[in-house]
Amino acid sequence: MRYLVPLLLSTLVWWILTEAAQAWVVGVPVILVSTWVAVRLQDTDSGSAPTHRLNWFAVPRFALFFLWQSLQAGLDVAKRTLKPVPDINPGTLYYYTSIPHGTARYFFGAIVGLFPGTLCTEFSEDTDQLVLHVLDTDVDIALDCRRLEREIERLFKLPAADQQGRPA
Amino acid sequence: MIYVQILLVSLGCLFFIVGTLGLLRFDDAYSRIHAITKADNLGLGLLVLGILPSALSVPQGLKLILIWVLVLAASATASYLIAHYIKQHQLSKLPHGARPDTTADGQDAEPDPTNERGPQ
Amino acid sequence: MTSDLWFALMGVALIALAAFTFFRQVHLLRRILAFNIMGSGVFLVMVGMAQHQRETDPVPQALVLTGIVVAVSATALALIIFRRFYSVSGQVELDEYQIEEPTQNEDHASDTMKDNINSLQDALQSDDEAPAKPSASKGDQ
Amino acid sequence: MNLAFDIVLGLALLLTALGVFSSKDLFRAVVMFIAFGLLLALVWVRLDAPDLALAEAAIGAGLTGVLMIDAVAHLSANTLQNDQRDDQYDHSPKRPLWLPVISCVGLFVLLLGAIRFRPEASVSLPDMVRDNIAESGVEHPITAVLLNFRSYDTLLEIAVLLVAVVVAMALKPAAEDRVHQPPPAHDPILHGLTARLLPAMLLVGMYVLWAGSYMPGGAFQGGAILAAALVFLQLAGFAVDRYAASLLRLGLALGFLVFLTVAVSVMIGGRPFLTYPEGFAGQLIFFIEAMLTLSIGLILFSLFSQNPPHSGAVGHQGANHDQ
Repeated sequence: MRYLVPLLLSTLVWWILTEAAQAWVVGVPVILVSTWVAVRLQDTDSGSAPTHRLNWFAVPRFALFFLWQSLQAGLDVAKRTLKPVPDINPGTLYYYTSIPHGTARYFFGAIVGLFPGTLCTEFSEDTDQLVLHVLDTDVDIALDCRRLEREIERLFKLPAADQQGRPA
Repeated sequence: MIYVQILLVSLGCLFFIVGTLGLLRFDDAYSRIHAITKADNLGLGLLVLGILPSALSVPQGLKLILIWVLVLAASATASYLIAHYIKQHQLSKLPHGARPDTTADGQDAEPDPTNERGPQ
Repeated sequence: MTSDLWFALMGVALIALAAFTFFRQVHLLRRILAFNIMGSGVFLVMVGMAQHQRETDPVPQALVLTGIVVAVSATALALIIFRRFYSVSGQVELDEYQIEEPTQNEDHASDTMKDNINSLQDALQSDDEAPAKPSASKGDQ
Repeated sequence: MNLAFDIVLGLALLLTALGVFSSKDLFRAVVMFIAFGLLLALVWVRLDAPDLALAEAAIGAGLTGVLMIDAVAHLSANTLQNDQRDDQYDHSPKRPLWLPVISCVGLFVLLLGAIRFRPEASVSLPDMVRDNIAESGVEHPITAVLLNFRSYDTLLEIAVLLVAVVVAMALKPAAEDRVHQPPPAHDPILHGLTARLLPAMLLVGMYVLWAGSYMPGGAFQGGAILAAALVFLQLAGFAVDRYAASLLRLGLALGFLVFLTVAVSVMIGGRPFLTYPEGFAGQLIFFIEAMLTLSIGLILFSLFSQNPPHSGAVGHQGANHDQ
C-alpha cells in the first residue's frame, strides 16, 4: 500500500509527460526508481511530525473550492492594484489554528498564501499559533481561514475540530 | 470557441501584467508577494484554460494542467519561504518610500510571543 | 536586419560592456559575473551569425549547449577558488590592485605577482593550521 | 511585428546586463544576473534554439544563480562579523579610465567589423546534418551533432567537468574544519514539498533525456534537472552529504568512463575511434546519454556542495546588504 500510491502517481506522470508514446523500456525503470525515492523520502520526512493520509475522494471537492478561491484571490489583488491609490491596508494576524500538527498544518501554511488576502509568514512547531500577513485588515480574514481549515480537515480525513480559533 | 480561447489567454496575460504592476506599486515586501503570487497563479490558470482546447490529445491536456499544479506548489512554497525570511530578518520595510498608512502596522508594534527559532 | 543579426549585435554589445566591467571592477565576484555575461555574448554571436540569412543551424547550437555546461562548471570552480581565497586572505580582490599608484615598472609588477603567488601558496599550505580570520568566526553560531 | 518584439527583447537584455554591471549592491547584481539568464532563455527561443533555452533556464539562470547567491551569502555572512571590511567592497580604485574604455570600444569596433566582413561559408552545415541524420541513430539534429557527428566535443566536455570537480574536491577545507557546521536549516514546508515533488523532478529529468532522441532535450538538460533536484534536497535539509563519499565518486566518473569505453571498444572491430556500429547507434547513444545525464547531474551538484561552508545557514543573507 505504501508503494502503491507513489507507483500509480509516477506511472501517471510518466504517461502524461511522454504523451502516451509507449516509452516503457525507459519508463519502467524510471518509474520504479522514482517510486523508491518517493517512499524513501517519506520515511525520512515523517521524523518528527505525524503524517496525515490524504483522502483521495475528497480531492475533487477541494480542487473546486481551491479554483474558486484562487479566482477570488486574483480578482481581489487586481482590484486593489488597479485603484489610483493602491487600496491595501496590510497588517499582521496572529491566528490560532485547529489543524493538528503535521502534514495537514504544513499544507495549510503553504496553500494559505494562494487564498485571498493571506500569506503565512511564521510557523511555530510548539504552539498552535501562525502568523499571517493580511492584505486588508478590515476584511474578516479569520472567517475565510476557518473555511479553508474545514476543507483541509475533510481533505485529510481529520476529525472536525471543536476548538474555536481566536484571531488577535 | 477560438474567440473564447483568445479571450482567456488575453485575460491571463492581463493578470500577469497586473501582478507585475502590483509588485511595482505596493511598497512593502509582503504585499508585493501577495500581488505577484495570486495574480500570476490566476493568470497562468487562465492561460492553461485557454490553451487547453487546442491540446491534441488527452495526455497533452493533462500535461498543461500538471504544469499549472507544479507551478502552484512551487509558488505557494516560495511565497511562504520569502515571507518567512523577511519576517525573521525584519526586512519588512523597504528602504525607500514610506507606507501609505501606518494604522495596521502590527509587525513591530506587537511583541511576538513565539520564540524566534530560525535556521540560525 | 534580421532577428538573428540583431541578437548577434546585442551579443557584441554585451561582450564589449562585460569586457569594460571586467577591466574596471576589482571585486572578484563582479568579475565572475561579467565573465559569465561575456560568455553569453559570445554564444549569441555564434548562433546569431550562423543563422543570419540562413536556416536554423544545429551545429553552433550544439556547440553552445556544450559551452553553457562548461561555463557553469567554470563559474562554480571560480567561485570555489574565490571562497578559498577569501577564507585564507579575507579579501575580495587580488592584491595587485591595492598598490597605491599604478606603476609601469615591469620588474615591480612581476615582483607583486610573485608575492601574490607566494602568499597564496603559503595560505594554502597553512590550511590545517590556524584558519584565517573569516573562517575562525565559524564557531559563533 | 516579430522584429519589433526582438528589438525590445534585445534592449531589455542589454539593460539587464547594464543593471548587473552598474548595481552598487552585490546581491542586487546577482538578482539582475538571474533575470538576465531568463531573458537570454527567451532570446534562444526567438533564435529557434529550444535546447539552448532549456539549458539556459536550468543552468544559466537557475544553477549559476544559486551558486552566485550562495557565494554572496557566504561573503556577507562573514562580512557581518568583520565590519571594518565592509567599506572595501564597492569601491573602485583610482585607476585611469581610458585604458578600459579604449579596449572596450576597440573590441566593439573590431567585432562589428568581423561581423560586417565575415567570409562566406563554403559548406552548408545544416545541409550536411540533414543529409546524414538518417545514419546517426537519432532524429533530433542537435543530439545527433552532440553524440555522433561531433562527439569529441562532448567527450572532452565531460573530461573538463571531471577536472573541475577534482580541483574542487582538492580545494575542500580540511575535515576538522567542517565538523563544527551547524545542522542544515530545516524548514518543514520546504522539506515536505521537496519530499513530495522530488520524484516528479526525477521523472521530468529522465523524460527530458528520453525526449532528446526525438525533440529538444537530452543529456545536458536532463543532467541539469537532476542536479537541481539534488540541490533542492540539500537546501531542504536532507542529509545528501552522507552518500557523497561512496556514491558520488563512482557516479562522477561513470559518464566519462562509459563514453570512453564505448569509444575505444569499437576500435576492436577495426573501426575508428568514437564511431558507432551500424544498427546499434541509437541504443548506444541512449545508453551513453543516460550515463552522461547521471554524471552531469552529480558533477554539477557536487560543484555546488563542495563549496566551503559559510557561517550563516542556507538563508540568503545577502539581502541584509540591501540599501
